[in-house]
Amino acid sequence: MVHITINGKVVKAAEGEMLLTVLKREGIDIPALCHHEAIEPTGNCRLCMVEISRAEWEGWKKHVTSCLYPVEDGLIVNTHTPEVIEIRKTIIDLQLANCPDSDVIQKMAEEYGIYKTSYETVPEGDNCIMCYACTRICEVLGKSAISAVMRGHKKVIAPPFGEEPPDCIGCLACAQICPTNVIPWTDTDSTRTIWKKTFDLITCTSCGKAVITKDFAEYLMAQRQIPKEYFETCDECKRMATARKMGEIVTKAQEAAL
Amino acid sequence: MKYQFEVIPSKCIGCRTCELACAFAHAQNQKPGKSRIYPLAYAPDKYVPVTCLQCDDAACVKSCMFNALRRNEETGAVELDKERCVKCGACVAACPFGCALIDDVHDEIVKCDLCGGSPACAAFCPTKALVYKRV
Amino acid sequence: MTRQDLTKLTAIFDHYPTDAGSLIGVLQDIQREFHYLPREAMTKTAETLGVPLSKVYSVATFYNAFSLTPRGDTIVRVCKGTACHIKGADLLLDQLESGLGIKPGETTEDMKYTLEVVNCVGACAMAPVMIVNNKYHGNVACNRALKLVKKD
Amino acid sequence: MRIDSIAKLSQWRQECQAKLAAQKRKVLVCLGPGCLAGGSDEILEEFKRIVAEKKLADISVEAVKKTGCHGFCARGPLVVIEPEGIFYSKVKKANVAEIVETTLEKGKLVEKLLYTDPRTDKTYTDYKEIPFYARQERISLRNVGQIDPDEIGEYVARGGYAALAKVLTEMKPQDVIDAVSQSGLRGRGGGGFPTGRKWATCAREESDIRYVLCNGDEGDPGAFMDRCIMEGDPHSVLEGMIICAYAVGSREGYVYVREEYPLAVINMQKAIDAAHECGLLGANILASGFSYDIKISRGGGAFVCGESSALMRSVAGEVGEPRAKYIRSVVKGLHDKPTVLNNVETYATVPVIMEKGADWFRSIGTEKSTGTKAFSLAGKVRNTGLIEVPMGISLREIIFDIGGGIPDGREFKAVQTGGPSGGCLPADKLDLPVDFDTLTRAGSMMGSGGMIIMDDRTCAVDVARYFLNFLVEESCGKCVPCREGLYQLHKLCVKICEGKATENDLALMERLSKVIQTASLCGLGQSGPNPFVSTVQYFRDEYLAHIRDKKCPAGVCRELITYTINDKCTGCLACIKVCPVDAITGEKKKLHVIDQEACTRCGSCYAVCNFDAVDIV
Repeated sequence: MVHITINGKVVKAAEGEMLLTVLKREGIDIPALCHHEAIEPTGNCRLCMVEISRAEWEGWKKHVTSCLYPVEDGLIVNTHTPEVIEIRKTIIDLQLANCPDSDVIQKMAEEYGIYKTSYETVPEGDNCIMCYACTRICEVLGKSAISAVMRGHKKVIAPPFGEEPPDCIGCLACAQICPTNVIPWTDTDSTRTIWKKTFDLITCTSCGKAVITKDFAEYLMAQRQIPKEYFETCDECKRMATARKMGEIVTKAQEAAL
Repeated sequence: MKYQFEVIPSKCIGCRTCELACAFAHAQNQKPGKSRIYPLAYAPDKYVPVTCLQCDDAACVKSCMFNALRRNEETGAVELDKERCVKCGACVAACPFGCALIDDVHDEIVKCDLCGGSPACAAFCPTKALVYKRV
Repeated sequence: MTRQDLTKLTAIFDHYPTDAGSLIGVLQDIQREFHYLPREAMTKTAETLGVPLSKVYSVATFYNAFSLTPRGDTIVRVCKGTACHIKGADLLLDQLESGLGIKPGETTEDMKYTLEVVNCVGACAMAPVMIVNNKYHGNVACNRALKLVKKD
Repeated sequence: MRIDSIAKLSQWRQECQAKLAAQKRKVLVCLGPGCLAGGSDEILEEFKRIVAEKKLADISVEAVKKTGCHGFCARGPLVVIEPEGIFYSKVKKANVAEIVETTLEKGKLVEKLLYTDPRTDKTYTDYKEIPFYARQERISLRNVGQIDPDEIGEYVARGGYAALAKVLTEMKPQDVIDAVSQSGLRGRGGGGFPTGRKWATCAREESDIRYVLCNGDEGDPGAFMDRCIMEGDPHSVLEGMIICAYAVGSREGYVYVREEYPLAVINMQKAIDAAHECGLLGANILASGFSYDIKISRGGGAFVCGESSALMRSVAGEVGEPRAKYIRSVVKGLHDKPTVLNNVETYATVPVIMEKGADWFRSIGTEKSTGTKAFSLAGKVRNTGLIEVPMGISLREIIFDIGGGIPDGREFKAVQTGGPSGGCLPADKLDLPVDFDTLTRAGSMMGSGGMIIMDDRTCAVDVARYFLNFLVEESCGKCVPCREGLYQLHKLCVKICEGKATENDLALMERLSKVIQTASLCGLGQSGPNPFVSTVQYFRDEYLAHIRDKKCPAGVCRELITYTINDKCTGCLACIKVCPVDAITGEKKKLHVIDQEACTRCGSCYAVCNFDAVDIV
């Protein structure tokens, strides 16, 4: 257990915990776009920056991304100094120039009083903020179907050669985790298309509703030993089946009691 | 596990009070959530409240690639850590009883969490068809 | 990919331990052998080293050393280091661009010339520097640039 | 031959020295990058051919040697005749026969190839007396330009691997670390971090594996000292690394060499193989029980890989994206193991410190920046080349006494140090002593030692634009302040160069720079705005001239200037031939005219005109 001072208040935290986790627990509002508990922090978006200092090092202070700064005993943290606010505003301003059409960024900008970016709008912007959440989550799955391609300002998230990613299983984890919702996908009754790759969907044998892509089901069967039949019907039909099965048991029990 | 959730179908009259209680217990920003419990008719006028059985070797837990589903040893519930969930829907597809659900209203995956130890459904069930008790 | 190309590839793989750590070295050798990274070679690399294809592609597009398109017989590289910049490397580029009819990074249609810019080759004392097929030319006056290329 | 004892090493050294002494006369041909660009490889072949043909008495073909960079690149290709040290400069292939005949056969000088100082008109025979060399003190460059890098015997003859022998037999690992700490040696790669402290931290970490890496990814445009050391004296780097490995307890390491230096890769590999063969590298070095092995990792051409965490990811075969370093790489580096990473020049310095002692090293340089530092002089300076001088020497001494001042009668304007992370220092900073801390305080930095000298024909705004463009291309693209911030900073700078900016834009750039510096993930972003910040600090008027008057005082920014031809034009057609857009018309011996509509203001006509007939307005 360590003690840290957050905005003047002494708070307890577990050793090794990341600062952002503690700040969130304390109910302090820290913006963070690239942070997600299911993936390792990487510090791409820089929004969760806070100022740290220590009583024993007079005059020393530093700005760190709280998402990957492990707490240390005696740390003094300030989350809303004018410098910290200036950093956040500038980053959001830059992102607004980069992603002018993103609702998430627009809303965040408005919260910081920015209604129009101070910079020139990036012409080829695709509203991706390059947080790598998608590539990181795909890596957790062990698939790494997509990756960051090129470098610097030309960097984009893309499948190899910009074509159908051979390793993609159509699970949608990337699209779902995306903080700015810029990974498009479409479902028909029996297919799903993402990253230009079209997948067959398993459709419920009783009602025909889509359940999951075949590739994802096969992946779960192989990786996590889930029986094939679990994927054959949709959740609603499975509930009905459960009701019927339980009903049978109840009926049998009642008949037996009579 | 110190507690057990018991369903007594013979007492269920299909009044759907549990469904309502569940939705309100999981309201966010005054919007009721999707119910995690459904009294379903298996025969005319015969009902079974279908909800998560908190299976020992739960398929939902096994299917989650991101460790977002973990058992609460205190309440016995398999709880979903929303911070770790990416909404891939593996658990929804994998649960053999159809008890992991997609909540379109709040755009999240939901499943019964036994309300953290005091399930609203059991509290409101007028016929005591749902019982949460210490073992 | 021809059988001969595959043999070349296998020879490259044989030089390295089959793990992710060999990726950059393998790609560099492929680049040296084929003067670019053929797509099939990248796929084979991914399979052989057990690395996701996306990672191979990521590495191949991140580093300047790799080219994803075939390059010309003569590679003309103009150094754009600081010393070369202030000593007029832009003028060399102007000459080469108009003389060869291509922009940096491009290859002439007849596959004869590829024009590239590099960030400092460490011959700053002789700035501006250009390199034609690995032959260094120092103190290049702009009116000599094209002649040096065509001579080779 | 395997050298498995100290006695054998000494014996071998004596043999090597005897072999060299037997070569009465030697011809050293510089194959450094500058001379090579002047065709010195052909000169070497020509010497070998003629010497072999003539079968001279006191010189054999073996005594015609290639060396690494001799330093005085501006006068290249260079040929030195030993033992007299006769220094021939600007040698052409056609001169070789004459040198052989006059100097090697008759013992006379080829006067026209000797160096004459343009300021004093004094002609020098022995290179050691030339002001360019006389002011230098060479430690890390001690052998560069003096030995054939491919011959381990020549390195050994000059005392090579003696420091390693001393370390392995007389010193404990902690003694080595203490000696390095006491010497005050600081990292020559740019940051100036105390080397001894780095080694001590690594040695202290509990771990089964530790790595010792060498950073040969000399990415700073304008710096080439590491290239010259790797090409010209690779064994000094290896010896330094082996000593470091012994001190911190490492068994394996890598030299990360940039792809753009193919000869450095080849020479380092040859050196590694040779050291292996002699038992100076690999298992049980000098029968001491200590083992250490080095592999080469070729960089892929990415400036950001000079950053330690990016370099380590690159060595591991990954994309060179830095990682946030709240845990330092010396604790958790390559493959998450404790790792020492130093640059080429630092390692090359270590053996000398081990041999001559920490106190000797401390006696050179300043109190906080001890020893010497290699610099590469380039840009608008007469004596471009590679030098090594004691720390604390002034910029003026480097640029004017050693560098020979500014050519073509132009004025000194600024010196750019530290590459893209550094800054520009103006004339009133010329008397500053060159050391790590002074340069940083002045708004630049030592960096790896590249010095680009600029004259009044260099535009400060254009220089900032150049570096920002470089950094936008070289940013890895991972974090927002660097990727988006530098991109916007560059855009705004272009706007100034085009005369389209307002003073508000300048203010915005200054605010943005501060955020990029504090909020970026790695050193590239954190120092990225420096070239802008330092030029705006010292050349604000020039920025304002672009903004308010829409003028580029240095005559560089294409949108703000026009080229015209005055009546000095002789009608020689040179400019017409060179104009890439055919904007110049005129006939032979008649005044030429530039079509301003078609002109792209590239300045090619200005560059080729021999009659001062092109004006920049």
